[in-house]
Amino acid sequence: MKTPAQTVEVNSASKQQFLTFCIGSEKFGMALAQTREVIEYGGITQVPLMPAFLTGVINLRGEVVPVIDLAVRLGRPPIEIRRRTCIIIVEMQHEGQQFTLGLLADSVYEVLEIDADAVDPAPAFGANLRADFILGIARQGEEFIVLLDADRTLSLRELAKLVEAEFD
Amino acid sequence: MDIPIETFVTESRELLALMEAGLLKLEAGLDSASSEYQEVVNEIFRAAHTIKGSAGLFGLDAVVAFTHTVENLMDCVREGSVGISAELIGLLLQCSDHMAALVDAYIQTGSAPETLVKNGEQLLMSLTPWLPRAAEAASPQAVEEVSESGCWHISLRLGRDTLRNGMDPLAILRYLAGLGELRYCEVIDDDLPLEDFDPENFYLGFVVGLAGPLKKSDIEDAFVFVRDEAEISIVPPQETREQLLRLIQSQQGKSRLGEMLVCSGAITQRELEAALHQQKDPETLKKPLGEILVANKSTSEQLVDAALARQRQKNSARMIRVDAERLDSLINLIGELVINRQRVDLLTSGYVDQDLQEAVASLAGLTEQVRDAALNLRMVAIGETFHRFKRIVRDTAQELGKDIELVLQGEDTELDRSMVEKLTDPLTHIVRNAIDHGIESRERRAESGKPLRGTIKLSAYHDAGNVVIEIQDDGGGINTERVRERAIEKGLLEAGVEYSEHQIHQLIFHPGFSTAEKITNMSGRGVGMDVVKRNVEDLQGVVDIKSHRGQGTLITVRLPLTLAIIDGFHVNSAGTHFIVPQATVVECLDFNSVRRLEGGSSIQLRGELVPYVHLQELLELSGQVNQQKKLVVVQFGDERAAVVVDELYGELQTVVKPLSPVFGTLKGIGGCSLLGNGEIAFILDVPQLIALATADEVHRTANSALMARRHAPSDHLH
Amino acid sequence: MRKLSLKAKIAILALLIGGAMIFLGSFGFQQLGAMDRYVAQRLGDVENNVDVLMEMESAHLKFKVQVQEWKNILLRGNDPEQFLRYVNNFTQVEREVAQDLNDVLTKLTAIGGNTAAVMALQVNMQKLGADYRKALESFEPGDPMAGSKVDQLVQGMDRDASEGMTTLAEQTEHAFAELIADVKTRINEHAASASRTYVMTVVIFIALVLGAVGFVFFDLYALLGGEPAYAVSIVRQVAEGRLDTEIELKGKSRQSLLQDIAAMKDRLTQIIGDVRNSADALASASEEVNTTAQSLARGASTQAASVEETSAVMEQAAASIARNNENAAVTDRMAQQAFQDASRGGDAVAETVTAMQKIAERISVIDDIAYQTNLLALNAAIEAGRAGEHGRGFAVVASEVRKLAERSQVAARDIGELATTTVKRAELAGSMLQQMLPSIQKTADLVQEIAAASAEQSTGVQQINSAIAQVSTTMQQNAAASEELSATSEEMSTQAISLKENIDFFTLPVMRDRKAPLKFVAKNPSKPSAPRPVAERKPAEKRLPGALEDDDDQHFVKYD
Amino acid sequence: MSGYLAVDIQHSKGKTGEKIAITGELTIYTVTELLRRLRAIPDLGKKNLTLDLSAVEQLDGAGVQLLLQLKKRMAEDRTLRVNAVNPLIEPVFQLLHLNPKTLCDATA
Repeated sequence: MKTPAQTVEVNSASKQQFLTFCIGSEKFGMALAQTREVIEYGGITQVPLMPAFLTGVINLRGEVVPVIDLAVRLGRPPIEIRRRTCIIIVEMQHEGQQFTLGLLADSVYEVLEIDADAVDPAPAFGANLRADFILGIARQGEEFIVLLDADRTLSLRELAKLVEAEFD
Repeated sequence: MDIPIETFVTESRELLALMEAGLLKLEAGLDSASSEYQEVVNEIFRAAHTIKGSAGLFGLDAVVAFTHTVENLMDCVREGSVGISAELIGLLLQCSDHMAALVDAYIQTGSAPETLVKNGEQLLMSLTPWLPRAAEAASPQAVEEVSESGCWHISLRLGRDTLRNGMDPLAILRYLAGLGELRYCEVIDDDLPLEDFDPENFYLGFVVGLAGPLKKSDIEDAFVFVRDEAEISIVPPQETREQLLRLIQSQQGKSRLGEMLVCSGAITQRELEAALHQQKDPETLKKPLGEILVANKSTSEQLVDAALARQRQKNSARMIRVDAERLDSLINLIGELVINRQRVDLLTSGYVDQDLQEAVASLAGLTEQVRDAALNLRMVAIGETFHRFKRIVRDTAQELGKDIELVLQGEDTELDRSMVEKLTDPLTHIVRNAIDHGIESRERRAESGKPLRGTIKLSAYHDAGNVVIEIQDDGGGINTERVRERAIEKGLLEAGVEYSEHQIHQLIFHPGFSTAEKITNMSGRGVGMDVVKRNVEDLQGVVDIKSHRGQGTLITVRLPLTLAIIDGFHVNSAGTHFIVPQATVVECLDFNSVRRLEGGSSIQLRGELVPYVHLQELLELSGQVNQQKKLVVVQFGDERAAVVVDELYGELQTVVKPLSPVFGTLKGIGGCSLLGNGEIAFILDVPQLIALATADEVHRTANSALMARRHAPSDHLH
Repeated sequence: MRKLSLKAKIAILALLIGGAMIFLGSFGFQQLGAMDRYVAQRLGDVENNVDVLMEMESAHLKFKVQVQEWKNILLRGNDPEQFLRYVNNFTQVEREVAQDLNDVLTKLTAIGGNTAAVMALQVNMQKLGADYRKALESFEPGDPMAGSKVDQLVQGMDRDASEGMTTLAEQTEHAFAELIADVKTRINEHAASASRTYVMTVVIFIALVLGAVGFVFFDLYALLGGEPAYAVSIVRQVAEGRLDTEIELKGKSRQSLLQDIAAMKDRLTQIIGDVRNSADALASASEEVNTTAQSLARGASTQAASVEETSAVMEQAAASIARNNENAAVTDRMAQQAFQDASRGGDAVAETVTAMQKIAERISVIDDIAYQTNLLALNAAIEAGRAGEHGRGFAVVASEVRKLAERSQVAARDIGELATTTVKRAELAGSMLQQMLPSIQKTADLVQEIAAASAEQSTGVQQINSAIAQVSTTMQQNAAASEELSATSEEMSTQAISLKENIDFFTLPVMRDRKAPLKFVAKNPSKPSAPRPVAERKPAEKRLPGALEDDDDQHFVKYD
Repeated sequence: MSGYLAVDIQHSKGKTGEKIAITGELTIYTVTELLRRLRAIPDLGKKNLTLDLSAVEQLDGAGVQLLLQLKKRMAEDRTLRVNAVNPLIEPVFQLLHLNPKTLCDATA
């Protein structure tokens, strides 16, 4: 029920900014509003007993930030670390409280201003990706950019559940 | 607003707080003969006096006028011409409030509004019965003057070479005689040798009684040329001592013992330096300055104590409100600093430049200090907060005509300033509720055969990465039935369903839920407990309530050590850093050297069986394994367990960072922390760990029993 | 006894004699003493008897007087006074006689003589006396014929007294005479026995001593083995070198002096004989040596000359070798040069490669930087985006920066690729050079080998030269040596001759002279190492075996 | 130490004991010399000693010390008395609260 509303919203604000990045061969976008910055990969401390998608934690200027392997989260093979691997720092709201997450990405492209018209609603299938993760799909010349719904993809409650699941 | 008045304001606030505390102490009932009583009374008096004085400086006439009376009154109390009574105390408390109000008024408006002044006058009126007829009784100025009677007692042992150095001791004595009246002079010839007496050595000593309006430093000047090898002790006359006492106790500004003593003239700068110097040398090291001074006969114990007392007042009274965010950012910056410092270390380690290395080293030292300082900045003892409740309890109790004693425990439990602030309101609610609903009326108590005086106990303690605050009353406890009914009325519970007492009690925290019939001004509106709950949860804490009908209620607020600084014990297992809360560490052992139970996963520790867990296995850590395993024996409550790790790094103070909620409840790990080098360490949640250990133990023993049957010896050696 | 040295024997002998003397002396002395004592004793007896005798005589005498007196009284008795006087005398004498008789008696008894007679005498006397007195009473002084009448009265009365008296006297005299005789005989006997025993002992001792002396002498003689004089003469002869003298030996005592001297003489004779022979041999041998040495010397000198020539030739050879050796070295150096150049070229290429690689790295750094700039720009863009409208302008800048960054990234990549291709080329060149290198190396090695070979040659020649030098020196030494040899051999022969002369000093028994060499040869053939070069050198001599013997031991001497 | 000899003593035996009259200054400059001389006096302190300070114009700490030492040196039941004190040096005794006659504490 969310998706149509979203498209409507997108339409209303005719232009919206996204940060585009790629995981494997796919290109994704995430609303700029939720991204804080992009940093190079490094200094990750693994957290014991964590599921695969929780790569670990990093010390981001004195702030301990959990890092999530988006690929795993999206049901793809885990990202292998390369020179260009980087971490996208995103800020999420949870129960009125803000918290920070890091996302592993193979590489980051740019900040894109996407015209609402260029955004199609998420296809019911085909994106081999949970539909509710998708905000929409933007056409960029030849290629498509999957615009992720961070709130869903990185829903703290869900993540926490997954973690819980790990324990028992 | 310019700085001096700023300081005046903060100071007067402190002083008022002091006064209030003092009054409450008095109310608690002190034997008017006891020194403590005197102490307290003096305290209050001095507070008033100082406020008056400094107010005068800023021309806050109203304050001066008002305070003057109060001061006089206190003076009388001090002399004992006026006895303390509950009523008087009540009034005085109001007075202190009024003074605060006045001060604030001045700060805002720069003048005292009529209404306030009126109130003040009324207050003063109500004070009159106690006031002595001659309002100008002992003017505080009297204190400052030095009484003539009594004399300084100077004992003087000059160095052997005094004469050779061309000093004539008589000259010194003459100088003294010039200063004041030489009451007595005793020549001490004990050291005069009979044999091989060298007439050019000086063996004599003098004990001189010198009377006159003198300052110690004046006297000391007499010895300016000989002091280096002379032993000189200057004991002030009785009066001067008392006067010094007062001076010290009414010390302003100075917060360091030495400074206080010096500028009050109890000791001289030189004595202070000498003492400080002594403090540096190894065997007197760590000896408090006061002791040394007393040992050197520089001053009397009494004075030092007074100064210390004063110092304590100050330090506890001194609080500057700083936005926690600023502190946070500071801490973060310092974290960065530390990390960068580490990087610098790495970079410079290549170079063999001596100076560079030294510079880096000192930088390291400084950074550490800065970090610790910053971290400490944020920590504060909960005592301050607790003390507020004295007043609240008192007022509320009086209002409700209940007799209630507030017992405080673990006042020096440190927790994060920001939390302290956020904690005040909920605690207030809880306490009020306790007084209002918890503690029964005298009659009721009498009936139920309890002591008439109800008790509310506030206690705080650290509990493995948590700060626990308990509010316990010996009141009637929660009427579970009534709550049940109410709940059903409000449709919070379905009738006819069986609920555990605990579940029911939790309803207390439900918004808009109150069992009180009559709505008092402070409770029963149903606001409160839910607010409490929310506030606590904002702090990522949990609030829990336990109650026994007729026996009282215990409300436990358990807060994570968010941003709290704990003393941790730094260990490493399979390359991952961990921190065991120092409080829980019992001892460390070499894993291979302790006796382990065949097959099972327990060690024998002085006859006691202690289960152990391999942290690496428990947390499924992948990483190189050290053969030289170590054991950290931890204790929580009376539970014991041993944790097997690879490396012991030792103690360190760490800032606890909350784990992102993403991790949910991560078993065995209470939080994480940044190490100096920027790496992240996990703080072990000892209670959970122990639980796991014991559980693990059980299921392991089962396995290992099997394994043992398969290949016996190798098993217990992993 | 034999064991005792002559000295000891003589000493014993002397002792013997000394002892005998002492004994004899003492014995004689003692005999004399005994003799003397005996004589003294006997003389004592004689004395006593003499006394007795005297007393007897005097008594006899007195009696006569008494009788006379008595006559007197009768003749002259008419006168009274006369009468009285004579009577007194008469009594007196009578007393004296009695006295003497007593003495005799005592003495007799002292010497145990026969006293009876004496006593009887005494009695007679007393009776006589008494008779006389009675007769006298009848005397009448007035009657001139009174005397005659009294006389008639006493007529015969005195007879037996006087007779007794005289007999006794005679007896005593007679006893005395006997005694003397007896003493004489006794003494004689005694002396005789003493002398007899003395002689006996003396005789015994002399016999003893003679025996001892005899023995000693005999022994000495035996030791000498002949007359000392003879021995002396023999020795003298030997000393004079006359070894032909015969020595006849008395007694068959094996180890007499003469015996040994004989032995000595024989041995000497033998040795001298031998020496003489060998001396002869030596003389002839040295002759031989001398000749050979001279020939040797001649040979040596000729050899030396030839060696000289050889060395000269070798010198030339060495010179030529050294020359082509130098040439080889030069070539070698050139080859080396070539190789080094080649390899340096290789290095250069390698360096180029590494340099290129470095460039590539640098490029990657630049790439990184570009990337980071990119990130930065991105973050800037993000910030800008979050800033909303206010950020717009900034966003543009950010994107510009990003574009720049990306372009630089691209450029960097291009450069990188370029670099890599260059690297490839360089590597190719490098590898080619690498391939070239071995062949160059080979030539170089070959040249080097040649150089090495010629170097070896020259060294070889050097060695030969030095060897030859050594040879020549040895040659000269040989020549010198052989001359020395001949000199010495001459010396030797002279020595031999003188030796001979010396030996001739000895005259050897003619008989043995023939035998000595034979004995010599007979003794020796086993000794020398039988087959000798000489044998080959002188095959001719094998034909006359007679000469061989002679030669033999000459050779033997020569090669011994 | 003592540049010129500013002190001198006359020593005489009285029936009561010894008499020592000190003349000149009794100061750090002279004490050494003075002590030397006093030491020269046979068994000093075995007999009662009477000091005559009437001719002492100067007295300083060292001097006082010397006197006190002298006093301390006295054997039991032997006393040191000062029979005459020069007015010039009396203030010293006053300052020290010493009885100039007995050299004992005057305050006591």
